Amino acid sequence: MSEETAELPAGLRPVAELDLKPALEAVLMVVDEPATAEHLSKLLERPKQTITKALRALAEEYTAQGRGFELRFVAGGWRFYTRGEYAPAVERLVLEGQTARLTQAALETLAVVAYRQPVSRSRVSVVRGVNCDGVMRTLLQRGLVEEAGTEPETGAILYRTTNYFLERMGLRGLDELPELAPFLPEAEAIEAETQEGVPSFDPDAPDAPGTDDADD
Amino acid sequence: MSEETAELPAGLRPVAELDLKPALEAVLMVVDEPATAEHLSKLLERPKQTITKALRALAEEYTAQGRGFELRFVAGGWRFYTRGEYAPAVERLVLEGQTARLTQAALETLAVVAYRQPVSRSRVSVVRGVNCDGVMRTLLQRGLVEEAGTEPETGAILYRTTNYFLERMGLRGLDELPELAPFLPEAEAIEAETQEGVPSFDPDAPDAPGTDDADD
Amino acid sequence: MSEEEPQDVPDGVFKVRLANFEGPFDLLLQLISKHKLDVTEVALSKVTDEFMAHIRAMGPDWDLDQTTEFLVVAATLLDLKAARLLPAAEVEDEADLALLEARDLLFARLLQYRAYKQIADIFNRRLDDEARRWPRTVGLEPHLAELLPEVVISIGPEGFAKLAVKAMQPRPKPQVYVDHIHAPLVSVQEQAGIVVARLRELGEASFRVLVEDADNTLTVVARFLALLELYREKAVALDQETALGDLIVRWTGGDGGTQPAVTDEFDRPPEPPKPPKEEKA
Repeated sequence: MSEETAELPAGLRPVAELDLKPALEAVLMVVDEPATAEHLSKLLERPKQTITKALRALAEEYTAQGRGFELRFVAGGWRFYTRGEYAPAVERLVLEGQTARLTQAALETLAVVAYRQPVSRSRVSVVRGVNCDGVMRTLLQRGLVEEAGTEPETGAILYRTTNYFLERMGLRGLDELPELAPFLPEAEAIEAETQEGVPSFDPDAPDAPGTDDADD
Repeated sequence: MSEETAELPAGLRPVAELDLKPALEAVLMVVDEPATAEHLSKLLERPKQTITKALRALAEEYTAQGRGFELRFVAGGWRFYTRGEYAPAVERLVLEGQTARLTQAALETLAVVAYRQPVSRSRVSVVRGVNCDGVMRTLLQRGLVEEAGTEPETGAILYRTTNYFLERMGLRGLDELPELAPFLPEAEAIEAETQEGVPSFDPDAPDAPGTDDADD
Repeated sequence: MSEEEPQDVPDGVFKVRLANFEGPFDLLLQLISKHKLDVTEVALSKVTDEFMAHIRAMGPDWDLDQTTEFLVVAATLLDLKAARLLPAAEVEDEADLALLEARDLLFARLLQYRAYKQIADIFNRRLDDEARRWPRTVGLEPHLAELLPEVVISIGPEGFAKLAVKAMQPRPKPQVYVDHIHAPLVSVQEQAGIVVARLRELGEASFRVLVEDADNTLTVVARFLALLELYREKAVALDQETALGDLIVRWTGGDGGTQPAVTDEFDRPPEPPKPPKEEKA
């Protein structure tokens, strides 16, 4: 019983003539993944900037009106979320779908991957000082990291964070990650050295001696 | 990472103290089925009349503000719907990219549900090695699987295939599904046995040893 | 962990009590990293003892994360201290220079680890915070669901069963590839044979002489490891007059034809990186 959108029942206006903000609200009620401004722009036949402006205005309205939901731009797309304040109520309803906490080890590994991506396991291990294979497997299984090709010199598999990671963290993109520098005195010097510099302490370097921890 | 509602993180108020209208909005944002006033009354710890009054007020607000969604009382319960006026946009969204065929991922997930039912989403994810939430939603939407109660130990929702699935497969009943054994490579015949029986091979079992995905 | 936490509150946080320092382990690290405390003046064995006592006191509740962290930090401190204690000779050759750089890099490693740990805390808070919001992922309204085309499953029951088998096959877990790590090309046992033969002939030789003909670093390392084994077997005596000076090796294994036992400890292929280092995921 599908209807051609072309032949609209009486009283319905074509998409291009619909009021933008409520049309966005209606569409976002139905999407089950973050909708990009591009997608919405094509769908509603308006320029992308117009869409983005309207979405921002809506998000602000909901906050100003103290609604129980919010419109957020996460992982590159827009989506309705319940507002954090009302978690105690929502929690009673959605027991499922909440994932288990990550261990400290997994969190640290995730942090290194996030800032160093794409990065090999052995390099992560160097930063953390312990083997991270098991933890990396967990992160892969959880969909928080994924493989990203291999390092040309060593053939080691590289890892990066996923879009799902951004979603779970509520980040728009990787550029929203907190800066590392404030946590790292003389950060630049250290980063530069350990990343590029002295081969004798870089087990990822192809000619490094004693690379028994280069496990990939 | 669901928290016990008893011990709330800093800044969160207990359910009974939450502002009613936004709490209702938050809850209704995530319910699939129309929610009855009784249910909401228990959930939010307020008298039923208070709930009904707040819901009516919300529905009126949305209409007055010309929102793209509305709150409607249908089949004895309340649910967010897209507003009819914006159907052209919503229908376009729903129909784009939809085909009669299922994706490979959806088919595989369906196959796992068919042979393991009733089964939870997390178990299907473990079997398939990837998160299957999105695919399961598609299968639900297409009417091929349905909810079948909850797992007593975990409270996880269980899924089973529907009559519509049988119809689309041209089967009269589940007993007409071909047996798996003839298709198993010899080595895996053992696996098939362990699939049901031995708990040590059950990655969902709460006490299973060495499950790398149980990371807490 | 706050920086000024003087008393020993039983909060499960490990605290160090030394002659020149008392407080949380993390603070010790901060002071060292800010050059406010010289690592050479920290009695690491004392720190380790205290940590062991701390773990024992916690009984069955000891925390894997805390232990792992302690190991990482203690190991780095040890490295650091070793590097510091080596004589600071004039920086003449490249080896010395590398040593100096090594110290700084060890510092760097420690600081870096701490930075990522702090970031991990931020991640954790963010994930927690984010877990209080749920995206709307509800099914389509019935009238919209009806718009969807009828599903066509064209693979037939048998194809479906095959698919099920394929889908349920245990997937290879994300792998740890170690194929490219090969067994050592130089055998310590073999090199021990060469060293023993040469020492029997010379009676005494400097390490420099013993490795004169070694054509690569691995062989040098293998001969050194062989010496350690021989020393354990009391077949050689070692003498080094000045730090970084010549290492004199003297044969003490007698004239008998019996060959001192040299194990294959160093020749075995690398064990898969599993226990004790791998963390619980």
